[in-house]
Amino acid sequence: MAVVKAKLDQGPPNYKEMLPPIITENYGKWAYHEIPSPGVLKHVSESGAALFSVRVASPRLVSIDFIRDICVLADDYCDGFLRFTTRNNVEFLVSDEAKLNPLMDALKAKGYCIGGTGPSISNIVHTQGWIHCHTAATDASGVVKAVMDDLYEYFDTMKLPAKLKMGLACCLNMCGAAHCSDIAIVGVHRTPPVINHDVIRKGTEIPSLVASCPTGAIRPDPKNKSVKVNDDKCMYCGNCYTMSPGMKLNDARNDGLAILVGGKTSNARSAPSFSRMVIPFLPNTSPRWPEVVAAVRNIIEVWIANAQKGERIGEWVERVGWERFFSLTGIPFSDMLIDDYIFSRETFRTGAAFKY
Amino acid sequence: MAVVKAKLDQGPPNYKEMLPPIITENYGKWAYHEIPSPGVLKHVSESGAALFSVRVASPRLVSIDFIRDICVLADDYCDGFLRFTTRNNVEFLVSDEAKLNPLMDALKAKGYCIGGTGPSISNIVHTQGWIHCHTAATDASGVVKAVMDDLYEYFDTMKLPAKLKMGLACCLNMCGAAHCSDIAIVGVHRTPPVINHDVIRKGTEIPSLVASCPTGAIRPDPKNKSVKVNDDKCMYCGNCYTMSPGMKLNDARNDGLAILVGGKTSNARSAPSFSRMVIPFLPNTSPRWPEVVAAVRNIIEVWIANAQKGERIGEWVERVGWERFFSLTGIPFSDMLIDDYIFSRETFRTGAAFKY
Amino acid sequence: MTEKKTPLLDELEKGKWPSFVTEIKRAAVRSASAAELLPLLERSYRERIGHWKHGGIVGVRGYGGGVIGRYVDVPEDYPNLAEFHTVRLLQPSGWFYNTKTLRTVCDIWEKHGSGLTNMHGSTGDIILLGCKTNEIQPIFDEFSEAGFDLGGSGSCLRTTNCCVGPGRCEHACYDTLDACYNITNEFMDELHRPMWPYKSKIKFSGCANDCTSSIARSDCSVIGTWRDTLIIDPVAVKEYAANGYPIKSQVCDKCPTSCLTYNKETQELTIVGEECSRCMHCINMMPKAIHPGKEKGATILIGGKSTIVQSAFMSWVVVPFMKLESEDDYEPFKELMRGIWEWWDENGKTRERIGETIYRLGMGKFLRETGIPPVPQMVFRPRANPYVFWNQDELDKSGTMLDGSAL
Amino acid sequence: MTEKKTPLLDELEKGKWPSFVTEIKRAAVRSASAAELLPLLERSYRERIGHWKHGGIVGVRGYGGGVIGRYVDVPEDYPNLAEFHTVRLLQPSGWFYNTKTLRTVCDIWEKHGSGLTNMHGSTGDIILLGCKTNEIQPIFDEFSEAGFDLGGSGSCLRTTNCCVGPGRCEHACYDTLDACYNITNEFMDELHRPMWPYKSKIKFSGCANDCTSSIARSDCSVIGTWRDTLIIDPVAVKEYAANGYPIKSQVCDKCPTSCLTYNKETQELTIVGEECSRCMHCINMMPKAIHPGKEKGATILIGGKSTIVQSAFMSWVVVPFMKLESEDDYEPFKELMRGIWEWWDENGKTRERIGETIYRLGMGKFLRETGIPPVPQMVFRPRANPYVFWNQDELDKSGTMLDGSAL
Ligand code: SRM
Ligand code: SRM
Ligand code: SRM
Ligand code: SRM
Ligand code: SF4
Ligand code: SF4
Ligand code: SF4
Ligand code: SF4
Ligand code: SF4
Ligand code: SF4
Ligand code: SF4
Ligand code: SF4
Repeated sequence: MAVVKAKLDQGPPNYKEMLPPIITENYGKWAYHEIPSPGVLKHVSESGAALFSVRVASPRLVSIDFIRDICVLADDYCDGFLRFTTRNNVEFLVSDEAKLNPLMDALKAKGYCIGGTGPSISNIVHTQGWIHCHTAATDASGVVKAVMDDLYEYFDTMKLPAKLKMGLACCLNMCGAAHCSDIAIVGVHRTPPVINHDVIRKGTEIPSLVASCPTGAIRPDPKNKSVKVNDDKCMYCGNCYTMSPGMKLNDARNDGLAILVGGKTSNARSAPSFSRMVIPFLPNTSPRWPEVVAAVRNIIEVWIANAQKGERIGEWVERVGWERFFSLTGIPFSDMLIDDYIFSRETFRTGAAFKY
Repeated sequence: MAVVKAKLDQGPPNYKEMLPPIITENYGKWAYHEIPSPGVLKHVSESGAALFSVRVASPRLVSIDFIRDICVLADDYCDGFLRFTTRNNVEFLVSDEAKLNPLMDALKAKGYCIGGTGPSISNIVHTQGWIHCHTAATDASGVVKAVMDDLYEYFDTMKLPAKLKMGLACCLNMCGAAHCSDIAIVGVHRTPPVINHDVIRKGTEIPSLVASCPTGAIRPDPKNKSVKVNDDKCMYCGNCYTMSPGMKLNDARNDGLAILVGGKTSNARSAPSFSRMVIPFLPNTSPRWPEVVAAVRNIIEVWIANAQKGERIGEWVERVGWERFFSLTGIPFSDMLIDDYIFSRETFRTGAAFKY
Repeated sequence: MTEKKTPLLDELEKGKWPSFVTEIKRAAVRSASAAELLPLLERSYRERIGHWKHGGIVGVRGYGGGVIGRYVDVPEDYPNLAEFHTVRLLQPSGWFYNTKTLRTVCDIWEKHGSGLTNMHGSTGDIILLGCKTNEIQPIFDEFSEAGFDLGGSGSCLRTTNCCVGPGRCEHACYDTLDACYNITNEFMDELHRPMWPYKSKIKFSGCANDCTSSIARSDCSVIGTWRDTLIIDPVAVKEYAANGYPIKSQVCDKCPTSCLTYNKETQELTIVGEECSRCMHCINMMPKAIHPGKEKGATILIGGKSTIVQSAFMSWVVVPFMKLESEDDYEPFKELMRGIWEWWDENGKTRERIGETIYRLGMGKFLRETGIPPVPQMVFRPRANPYVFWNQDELDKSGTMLDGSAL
Repeated sequence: MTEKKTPLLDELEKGKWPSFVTEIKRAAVRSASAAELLPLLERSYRERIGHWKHGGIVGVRGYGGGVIGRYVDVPEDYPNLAEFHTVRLLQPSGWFYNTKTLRTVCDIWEKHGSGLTNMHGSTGDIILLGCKTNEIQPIFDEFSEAGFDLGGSGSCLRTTNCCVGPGRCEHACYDTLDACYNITNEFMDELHRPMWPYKSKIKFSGCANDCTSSIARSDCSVIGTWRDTLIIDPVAVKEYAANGYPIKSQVCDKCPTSCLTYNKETQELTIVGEECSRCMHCINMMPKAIHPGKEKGATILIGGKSTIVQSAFMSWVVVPFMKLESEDDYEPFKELMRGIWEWWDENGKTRERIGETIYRLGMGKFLRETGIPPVPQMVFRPRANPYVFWNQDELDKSGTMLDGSAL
């Protein structure tokens, strides 16, 4: 047991201590950047100083060994500094241009993956899955690995029409912020909760549980001191399960993954937009989810073949029309893809102009 | 009392009997049209036959004398045929080109207004108002008359950027379909219903009355055998008044008019769109509503000055942005204009790109 | 109280636009009620408030609607307006008239009513504005004898209407006048005997210009369109070019799908047919040179309505293309509407328009239960949320592969 | 049961992308729990179902969150995973590290936990994945000593994060790293002691590229912008031109406001400053030649969140422009947030994110009660319905003229 006395509320470590000297010196004075090669950013300061950042893929779920390994590299080539990105990649911060190629060679020799800059696919923002979360409808890291293995050619090159930002969430809570990704992979349940009355009787506040259901599918069952679910109203969202472990949703035979497409968060050119569901369900075929891999690949290839330079997936689809997206990708359309929740009305085609 | 025996369900008069010979002969064979002068349409058939339609303004609320007058003209110049338009104008159907100018001269001599074709302002679709409706917050015909007098120069010319379709509804029921007009004038109440408990006790089904309120502002008041209204929740929609005459909404000191802008229903170029509120309230200054007249004129003049050729008002505003609409027109913005009803979310600026 | 002077209303006889006040004054010459309407309206103009109230139900034998009962709230002051009901008459398709018919309307109305009308009401009817209760049946009887019938009011199919269509428009993709006439006749019972949760309207427009504004103003919008590619007449294009018409800037640049290309050198206009969304813009701009395709029909849209209760809705696509060329083609449309109304009748709450019922219960449920096949044309874009309902009975409890086979 | 072979997981060591399975195997060498995670996960891969459950609350003295309790549902088979809690640590701004700090993390975690981490969690924390209940306090104590603090969990302010900003980006319009650090420190109590209706997040992006995706992933999005006109360097423009860069097609034609004009002859790029919406596109395309304006600051947006309960929301504008240049400028931001949270705390239901509360009660009410002035920048477009609430007390019961004066 540690005997030290903890300090409360001291906040995060001070970032100032984490910055390499070149950044401290040129802080806020960066003039422009270039991408000399895939995975390498060159930022040039008003002072003329140049910082090279080498972006390296991370599985995100890493051991301390991984961290110690990259520390060694950072010590050798980066004065002991590195950073992680908002997509969980590692960025080696090279202030001495002479060390750039040696670093790259060392990285390649050790099997690190360099890429993810410019019009490429970067890491997939993702979540816990079967590794650590109780509500997961699928695994996170495994699907990401399978998909990225397949799409690797678009990680270490910059030949896409635009950036491709993917997100994966292992349940409808959507921790992976998949709701605004170019391509989102979302774990979905398809069956109503299986009620464990004992668990509910023991530890659940029934009114809160009833209130938690967005569709009003849960009613109190006073006789049983538990609740009942109207299966027809249930949309398998998992809100009740978050409230009570007695409402188990996981279902090995019916859980799976949905694909959503066309979201973005940048304001460049077009406003941020939500991803839209195009495939309501694909099976949970661990360990390598071939159906998901194939579905994602198909969408990307059709996008590449049809988009204009600079067009994100959603921008391309909005230009050609969603009806055209379905005809070009060959993905079947169904009533499942038509919104029937709160803001559904805005998605209905209130116009007589469309394509076949 | 008539002694004839009525036939039930015989349906509308047969339109075939109402068509002038030139139409019967060229039915479905029209090849193209031209607009030789404002208010005159020339439709040419594949057969070469030409039909001239002369569009004449109607106050819509007309006496049988008016109808008899136009019948005389139709007999003289149109073989006894005429029609009305979806905007309640009269169209004289001239099959003999030699009669076109004489008809025009006769019309002008008698003070009829010819116009409303092409990029012009046509008649304002409108409703009953104080003439005949119990829920009216303003008069309909009077406002239309005042506004059209002012805008007359745009009725008998074709110098606007595009068609301008106006609608007026005298209450939120919006019979005038004002909700999708380039400019909509809508009668609005601003105070909660004044309850007449006697009337409610006599003739009202209380549960239906309670259910009729979209905001849940009405509660039963069993003690009183009547209802109570939570004033804070009331949005003065008039639903309750439609259900019961005991919920009077009309309020001479507080009723008035709102202006909405930018709707359309055609699919040409852009999808049909709703009108958007830009002025929540203007006073009910009968007999000539100068504030409404000035507000409409201002919007139109700013549109003319800023729109591209062919741009409907809504298309123009969507191109330059609603924030720019307010700065260009000088109309003050307020929280009243921000949606807070069911589909509000879609109107919020979920993006960081905008103009000042 | 019934002061004859109307200084406020007189203001509305000034100006260029035709004056409804003048019209009331003309009717007032021969009608006591029209004569009393003037001072009543003057009073409303002075007080800035209306003086009408709804009250007892009025009507005609054998019908459930078609007359709007109206009573002045100060009958002591305006005895001739104590009852001042409106009669709605079905108009002929496209509001075409021969003068004989119009004069018949005037004659009967002169005899029994105020002599005031709306030509027309915004739903489309001939509106006979202001009569006494005991005149209603005689009015109906005489109009019926003359070949007229009542329009709709109440929770029923309302009076339909249609654009001028093939009667005088080169764009018409189906016969709006005939479809409206035929279909209205089919649904006489639905129109005359209210029995639904709320009102329901149909409007017929011959093309996507939607000159009846059907998309905003009717629960069912029937909008003409075509299935193949629009037709470009190269000779006529050259004529436009010769006349200096700005084809590129006014036509091609504003085509929403950018599928039109104009070659200035050769003066040729070409189209990528499958990318055209049939918005009508280019046809509107160059009616002599561009025409709808040959395979014509209509798009059926559902749900349009005004703002009460759940907000205004515009109709949305439920059948992208339906042939409407002959009476035989009307049959599937009628079947469709029967099915839709039946579903609404079963599921709708009182005062809930069909669009609101579908919104509340979901398009998916609506489509499944009416048997209308889902297609991407129904939506601008798919759902953004993942809240899909799965039919538990249909669920392949073993999971499905991308190719549809079981796990 | 705890079979050592993991044939399914081994499949995930193939392929080019780095393998998390390899990482678990590495950690397994020294950690019994990591070693047991492999067969448990293999089982999940075989059965296609997870094996975690939530259970008792775990935590640290003086804190209300920061640790996620997790228990395997078959502890008999996986005793080392019976307790497998996650500790969230606040990361340094921009995820910058010196190797010493990182090694400290590794050392403490090696001692007390599984040796597995997420670098980082999707909210931003350093995630220490898997430890026993009785290790939590010691872990905290040692990390605290080493200069770390817990991140957020539960109904509190969650761990904030920010883009790399001025640390390495020429686009940064305010100091994201400092703002994030300073503001996070200000709200330590809100972050560590859950007391709100639900979670609340803040993310800081230096410009409208929004590299933290703040608009989708945080209740409050602070997005850098500028108030004046962007700056064009004409010399640099000519350089792009000389290199054959397609300025017109890639930059001007894709400017959403069409406010950029390129003159091919003179190689000059000009802007109509007031029409620019600051979308960043042209700056992104020509970072050497186009730069944000001089009057820099941030737009504050509220309401972003994921799909539970009322649908996913994106944040929307509440303050179009706020200066954020110095610590003094942070004060108004902090005040704003305090006011907003207070309003939410009073009005929000349990498990209702702030965006949902505002949606339910209306933007108007929110603005009036928080005193934030309404501006058109808050909306894409005004309301389509006429359902305006009027404050009955403020109502000028005599009506108002267009110019604001009383009737
Ligand atoms: C390092 C990082 C910020 C950080 O603090 O970690 C970053 C860094 C840069 N971003 Fe970003 N962005 C980063 C995540 C994002 C995100 C968020 C995300 O990926 O989840 C977005 C919003 C995504 C979206 O719109 O859905 C984002 C949208 C952009 C854009 C707008 C792209 C667009 O056209 O829509 C640009 C501009 C550009 O690339 O032209 C941009 C540009 C840049 C620049 C060029 C800025 C600069 O001048 O330094 C940086 C290099 C980009 C590159 O890799 O090509 N960055 N960038 C993040 C790298 C993540 C990664 O490992 O791949
Ligand atoms: C007569 C009428 C149909 C009828 O059955 O009565 C009619 C007739 C024609 N319309 Fe229309 N429209 C008529 C109401 C409408 C409406 C509905 C309305 O006004 O309430 C609309 C939809 C309004 C909207 O979008 O909000 C309408 C949207 C159009 C459009 C599309 C305009 C646009 O660019 O958005 C065209 C095409 C054009 O003019 O270029 C069009 C074109 C035409 C043409 C040129 C069609 C033709 O080739 O014959 C006709 C002459 C137009 C003119 O006046 O310039 N018509 N037209 C209606 C005349 C009303 C009036 O008295 O003014
Ligand atoms: C007469 C007319 C206005 C006019 O001057 O033209 C009219 C008049 C009335 N409408 Fe309407 N509506 C008339 C066309 C419309 C239209 C336009 C259309 O049909 O194209 C609409 C908008 C489209 C729609 O259907 O939504 C319309 C939407 C309403 C509504 C709101 C319905 C909704 O769902 O939002 C109500 C309220 C109600 O039904 O209780 C309403 C109710 C009424 C009532 C019956 C008011 C009442 O509760 O008693 C009005 C009777 C006035 C009177 O004294 O005659 N009226 N009403 C129109 C019918 C004339 C005709 O038959 O030709
Ligand atoms: C660990 C993490 C996923 C990851 O692997 O990165 C995570 C994990 C969980 N999230 Fe999350 N969320 C995580 C980031 C997010 C994000 C992304 C973000 O913050 O940028 C979101 C979407 C943005 C948002 O806040 O809406 C997110 C939206 C949710 C939601 C849905 C909230 C909503 O209003 O829609 C829930 C459900 C809930 O709160 O009950 C949730 C709930 C959970 C719980 C606590 C599940 C539960 O009910 O017990 C998960 C615990 C898993 C575990 O075993 O540790 N998590 N969660 C992320 C936190 C790491 C960190 O602190 O850095
Ligand atoms: S997305 Fe769902 S399953 Fe995945 S980590 Fe978040 S809450 Fe857990
Ligand atoms: S899963 Fe969602 S919809 Fe189904 S019962 Fe639980 S809370 Fe309700
Ligand atoms: S808009 Fe309102 S007041 Fe006017 S006619 Fe229709 S229901 Fe009556
Ligand atoms: S006016 Fe509308 S909101 Fe007010 S009480 Fe009546 S029905 Fe409810
Ligand atoms: S809707 Fe089309 S077919 Fe009908 S009148 Fe208008 S333009 Fe002609
Ligand atoms: S109809 Fe519309 S979409 Fe089709 S080519 Fe013409 S302008 Fe383009
Ligand atoms: S959000 Fe803007 S300032 Fe921050 S890293 Fe991205 S591009 Fe740079
Ligand atoms: S920032 Fe965007 S809107 Fe402004 S000039 Fe550049 S591309 Fe156009």
